[in-house]
Amino acid sequence: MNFDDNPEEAAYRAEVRAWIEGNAPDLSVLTAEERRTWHPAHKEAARQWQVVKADAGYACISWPREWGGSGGTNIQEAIFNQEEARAGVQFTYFMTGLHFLLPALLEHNQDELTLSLIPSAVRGDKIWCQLFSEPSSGSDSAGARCAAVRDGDDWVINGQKVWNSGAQASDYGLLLTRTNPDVPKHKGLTVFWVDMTTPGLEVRPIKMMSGDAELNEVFLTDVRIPDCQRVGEIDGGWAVVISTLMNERAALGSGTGLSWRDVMALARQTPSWEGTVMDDPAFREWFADYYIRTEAVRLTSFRTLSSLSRGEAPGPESSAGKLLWSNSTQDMSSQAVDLLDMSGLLVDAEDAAANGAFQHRFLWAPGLRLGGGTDEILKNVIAERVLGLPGDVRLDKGVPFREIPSGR
Amino acid sequence: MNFDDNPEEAAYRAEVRAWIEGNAPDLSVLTAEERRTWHPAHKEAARQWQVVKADAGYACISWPREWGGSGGTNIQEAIFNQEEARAGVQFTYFMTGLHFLLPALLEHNQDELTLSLIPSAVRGDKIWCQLFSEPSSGSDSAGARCAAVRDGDDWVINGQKVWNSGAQASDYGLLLTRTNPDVPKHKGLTVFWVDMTTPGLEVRPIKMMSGDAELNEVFLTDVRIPDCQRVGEIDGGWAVVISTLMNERAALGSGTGLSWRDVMALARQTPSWEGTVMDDPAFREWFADYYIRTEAVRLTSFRTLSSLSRGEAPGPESSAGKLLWSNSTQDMSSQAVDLLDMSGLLVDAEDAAANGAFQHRFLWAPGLRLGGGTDEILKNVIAERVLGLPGDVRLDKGVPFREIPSGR
Amino acid sequence: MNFDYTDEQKSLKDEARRFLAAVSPLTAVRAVLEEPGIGHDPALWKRICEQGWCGAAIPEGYGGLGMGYVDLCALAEELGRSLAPVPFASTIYQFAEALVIAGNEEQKQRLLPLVSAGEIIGTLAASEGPGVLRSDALKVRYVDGKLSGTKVPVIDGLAANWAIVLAASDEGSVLVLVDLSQGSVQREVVATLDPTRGAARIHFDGAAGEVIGQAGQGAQLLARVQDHAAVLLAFEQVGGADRCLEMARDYALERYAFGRQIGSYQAIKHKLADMFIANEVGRANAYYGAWALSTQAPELPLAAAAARVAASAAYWQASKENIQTHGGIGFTWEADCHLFYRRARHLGLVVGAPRDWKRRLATRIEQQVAAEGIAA
Amino acid sequence: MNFDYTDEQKSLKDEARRFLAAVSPLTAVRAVLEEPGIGHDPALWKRICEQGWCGAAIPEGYGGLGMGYVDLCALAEELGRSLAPVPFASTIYQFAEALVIAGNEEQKQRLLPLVSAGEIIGTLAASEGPGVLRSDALKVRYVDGKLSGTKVPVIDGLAANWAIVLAASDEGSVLVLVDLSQGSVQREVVATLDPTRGAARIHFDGAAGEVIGQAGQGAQLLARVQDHAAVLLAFEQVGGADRCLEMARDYALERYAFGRQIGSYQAIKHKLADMFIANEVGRANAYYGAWALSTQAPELPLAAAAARVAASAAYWQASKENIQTHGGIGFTWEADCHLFYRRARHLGLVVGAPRDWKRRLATRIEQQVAAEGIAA
Repeated sequence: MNFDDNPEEAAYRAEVRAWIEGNAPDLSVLTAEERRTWHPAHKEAARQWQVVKADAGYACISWPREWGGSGGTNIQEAIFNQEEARAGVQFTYFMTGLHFLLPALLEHNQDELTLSLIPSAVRGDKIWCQLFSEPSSGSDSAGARCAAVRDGDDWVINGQKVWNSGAQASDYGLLLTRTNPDVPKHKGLTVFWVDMTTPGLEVRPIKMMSGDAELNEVFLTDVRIPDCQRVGEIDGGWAVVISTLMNERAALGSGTGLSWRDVMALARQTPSWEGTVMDDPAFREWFADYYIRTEAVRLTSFRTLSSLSRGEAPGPESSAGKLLWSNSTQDMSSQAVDLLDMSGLLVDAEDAAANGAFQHRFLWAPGLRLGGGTDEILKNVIAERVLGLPGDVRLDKGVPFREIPSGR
Repeated sequence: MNFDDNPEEAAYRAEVRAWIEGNAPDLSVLTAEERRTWHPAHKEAARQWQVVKADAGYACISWPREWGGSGGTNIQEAIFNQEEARAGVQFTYFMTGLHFLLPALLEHNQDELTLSLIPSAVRGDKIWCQLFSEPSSGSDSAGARCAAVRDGDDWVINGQKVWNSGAQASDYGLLLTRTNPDVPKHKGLTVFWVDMTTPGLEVRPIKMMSGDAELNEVFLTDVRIPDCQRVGEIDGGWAVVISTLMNERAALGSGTGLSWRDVMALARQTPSWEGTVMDDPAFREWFADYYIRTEAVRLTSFRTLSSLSRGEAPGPESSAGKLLWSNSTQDMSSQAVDLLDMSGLLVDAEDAAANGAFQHRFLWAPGLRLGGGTDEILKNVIAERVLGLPGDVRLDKGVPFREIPSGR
Repeated sequence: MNFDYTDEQKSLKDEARRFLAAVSPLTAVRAVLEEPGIGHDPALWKRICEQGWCGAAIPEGYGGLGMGYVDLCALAEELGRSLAPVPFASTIYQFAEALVIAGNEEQKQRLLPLVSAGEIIGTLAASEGPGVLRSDALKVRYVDGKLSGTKVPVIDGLAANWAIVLAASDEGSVLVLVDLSQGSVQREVVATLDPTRGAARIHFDGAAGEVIGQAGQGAQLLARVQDHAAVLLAFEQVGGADRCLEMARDYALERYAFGRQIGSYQAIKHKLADMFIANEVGRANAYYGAWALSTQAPELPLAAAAARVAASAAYWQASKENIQTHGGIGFTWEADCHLFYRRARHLGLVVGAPRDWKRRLATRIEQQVAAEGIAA
Repeated sequence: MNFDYTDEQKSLKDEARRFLAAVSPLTAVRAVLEEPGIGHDPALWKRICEQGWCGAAIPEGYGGLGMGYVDLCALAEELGRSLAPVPFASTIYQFAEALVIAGNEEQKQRLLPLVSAGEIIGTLAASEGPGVLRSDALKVRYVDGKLSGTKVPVIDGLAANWAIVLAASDEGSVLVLVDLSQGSVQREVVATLDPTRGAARIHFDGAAGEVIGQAGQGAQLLARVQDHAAVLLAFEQVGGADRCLEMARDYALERYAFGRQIGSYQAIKHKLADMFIANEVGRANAYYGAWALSTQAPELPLAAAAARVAASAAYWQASKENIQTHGGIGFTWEADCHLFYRRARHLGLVVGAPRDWKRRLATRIEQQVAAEGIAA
């Protein structure tokens, strides 16, 4: 066990730290308003940084060179990410495409057309989104109803998608469709990539309870795409879905956002009966419990990395990491709001402690337990894939898709 | 809402308090050893007290007079129980018979033979036990395999029972048998009452993890009993089981044992970093959370009583009470042991704080979450009967009993 | 002994539920949410005042109905269920109760009839900044009959005509009754986690005010007012938590996943059972609080703290697990789940956070045990 | 970076598991349980000593193998899994570590080779009575080279030949090395929650002892010893917790209720998933502790406290929910579940209860942050 860098790792870290210091964008020139995610100025700064990284070979460090990557190791990529986060220049716009979708796409399609899509994504010129979930099938991706019907060399697609993160600003999407409703549900799915400007495709942002609107509904009406945009086999789409979900859970398991340091800073500046909240033994016990959980998320993501660096697939420990992170974040945001007492109600940056970051987190927290696999689905994953317990009793197994009860 | 006695209730309370003061047995003449439950001297003191109560009409206050009761109200019975507890003269030997089993027995059988069994139970001369659970059917009472086969006017019984509380000291038992394995499991059960000295019936105490041995296995080998000992209809035993389970959960929902006062006393006598544990803010927050739960158990049992006094059946809120009580008791015993730090390990009465009562509770606590309905079963009860959610998917529904998978 | 509402109280409660369902559907709550800064629904407030609810527990001698606190608890439970966006809690549970507890006869005669008639909106201003309220470190001061300093957040602080303000004075802490219409009072909206309940920052710049209750006893009087409010708020919390459970139950019956109602999965069944249990803990402790409040029993401080701790925990659990049960749809702005999540936190903070009340509870248990020791 | 055991360490661990499965099955643990007062299995202890495990992390210069702490952690994990009823933790994690940390060269030369060779049993005696250990209120005193007073409970206090005792002296707290065979030491068995790990009350009646480490620094030295012990104990806890999860999983696959494996019910599946998550939290923090211990990193005090808090919580949850998963059978004396429930609490208390370590953790986080501030 060694949580230190070895000499090569330390050298690499020093190299990228220096490079980041010399090349990172200066976000301080943006106003507070412009610094919010999805603000055009913020997005443009992120895009420019992506170009700089791509030119220097830091955009997709662990990808093979033939995909436009640098052929580096997962450890190197993780070190770069850590240093990027340390410098405060980590952006989420390209994560879905570069970490979840494109590796899955390239796993199944290696043709020239597919490869031609990659450089623009690596440079941040094009953004990708996932078009899997549907209104009647949230946790149950295989329950997709969006219909793709063959018409000559084309497919004609009708249906609706939902919870599509970033779709309002995306250029391409990976789309899950049903191509055969007469076989059991996992066996009649096909995946395509689509240009988001294709006629008949309409994106409508969904306002979330936090007031943000980066999730969307996507309506598809007689959308026509050529068969060459199909990913993997006809009716073989489930394999593509699985690839992306594995990538997604590995990424989410590492946790992001406010950390124990932020909570500690808040506690130290908030008065209590005696001294500050940080001096309160009840808070200190809570804080110790919270700390070991967030540390576990961080340390478990290192273990995922150890597996990756040995060429193994990320294990289901990343499901545990995602559960821990989302639940302890909700608990933390609740605690942070409460320790402010009545002032915890204030949300505006100018009124609220820590510029309202904890209140914003409090309102986002319910979503963390839903996106990227709900608590309930992830516990099933752990029970079944790690512990080998039986699957839930399935009433839909082997049943033709159109006969599965849906309550509608 | 009124948590005070009304004038009649207050008068009744004063009357029984005075009567108990004048008539209660003096347990201080017993040694510490003799004061343990199931010690012959303790049991004899309990029996004598039961006789005194029966003579004065306080043994089964709410039972109708024709059953040997006093025709009083449930509120009166509750007041008597509270005063008995207050005076430290409440015993558990007769509870299973008088509160769970005999009311169910009398609900189904009113013949002369049955009625003749009652007076000895009311006076504590005879103890009753429940013979329902089996090794392969813990939570699933309807899965009983113990076979009863008709032979002329008799039934011949073979099988095994387990977790029979107090069977080692009981005179009679209420026995659940399978009389028809070719129909779905709830429909082939029959209940009998048995004399525990019947030939072929053997009781073997089970030592529990706490070291106590008041639960038993009961083996039945060619036990022959006449049909007149049948309770309810042939193959109609499930109705009898339901009656006793309802009575049991109503009783368990009110909670017994160490209270918040005992924990508080322990905290006040245990030194901490500053002052005692009771002065520690972290302990105080835990204590507040524990207190509201135990208060809820107490207050919810009053609401059960309100329902009873209106002639309504005890609602499933008693399942909530039992869950709360058993889980918060395990939490409390864990907390109590921990606050003693290393000395929490000591178990002997002469070494341990509070005579080792908390350590004994700590070792009993896992059983509290299992006996009288496991956590899991009771949550199903609440979900299904209170909230109206669907039953679990059942693979055994409508399946002949002998075809249900059992893993053995 | 009787551990439930009386039949009359049940009728009152049923009637209130029907009334609120008609006049305060969640669309009305949402309308307030969507209009930043409005803070309450004046038309709805007028209709509620017309029902006479403001005077429910105010003695008849002061223009009220004198129905007693348990009736007011029944109304509070229904107001909590409906999320009615009105300044009822500030005006009735806090401002009016402060007058009842601390006001002199003249003050009561002057103001309680106006409260009963729904002619004024009142509030109580204590919080000054982040962290637990410490009455020994108040920055708002009351000197020579004048108030100076800033209170924030003050719930319904913009809508209110009158406020009772906790301030420091030469004699110690003091409650000060202030007419908010005077020029030396400046108010501005502050945005909070629950926009359906307005809040303000109030600057007092030498505003005239009169002492209510004994000077130097402000903190103690405030604690008594908060005990009353805690019980009444607990009923709003229990009402809201129950509705969350019902919403989750209904959705679990309606929604299918993997070919089954999601309510047939034990993960959902047991989650809802846990919500039910937490709500029962809240309800049981709230009922006991109602009894103690209505009889002014010596157990009131203890029962009020227990009710607040239990009901705050229940509503938090119910409101977050209701969202979780709904899945992604529950996280949207359009779904109603977040209205309850917001209100749950609002109610959990308005007279102080649970960590504060847990400590009050522990202290009051100790006091109760000490008193028993003396009595025995 | 490498966040796992090396291949060599994995082999060591596998070998240890096979060895312990052969020599220390649960029937051997149960034999100690059934014989009150015996406290450990001397034959098993002898076999473990013959493996050389006692000297695993002791430097070669003192007769040890000098394999390093991560190897010792691997052995600890397997000892914890097997519940081996031997005085390994007292002798190696506490007594030997105290010598390594505080002993002078002569003391190390005299005693560490004997420890390495398995020729002595040592223990550390700190606790004197109920409640957290307060080094400013010790009743055992060390005056003119003599110890007086009572320590209870002392784990392996009856089997041990030597003890290191925390005592008060004129110079402040001090660690005192005592030969327990002398006549002025009286010992008696005390019964504990885990009879498979013996404990004693030890009376010192002017027993001769020598100071180890600096007089006046006893409490600080003890804290350092406890940090080492906390990491090693965390591995025993993680090993035990993992085995509980495996037992529960196996039973859930084997047991049928209502015609289905109980492991097919989400209530059981999610309970086991929660146990898995808690164990992962324990394991991740324990691994970090192992790294800090093996490198004597400045993060050691922080990492040790985190490992202890996380591993104690994991084992408690795993041991109680393992019983729950087993149902009634899990509550019997005959079933093995309670052996783990008892050991979990034993390990959770031996160097201080979680409430103590949570506070140490908070303090050490503050110290770490302060140190970063200075470094940055």
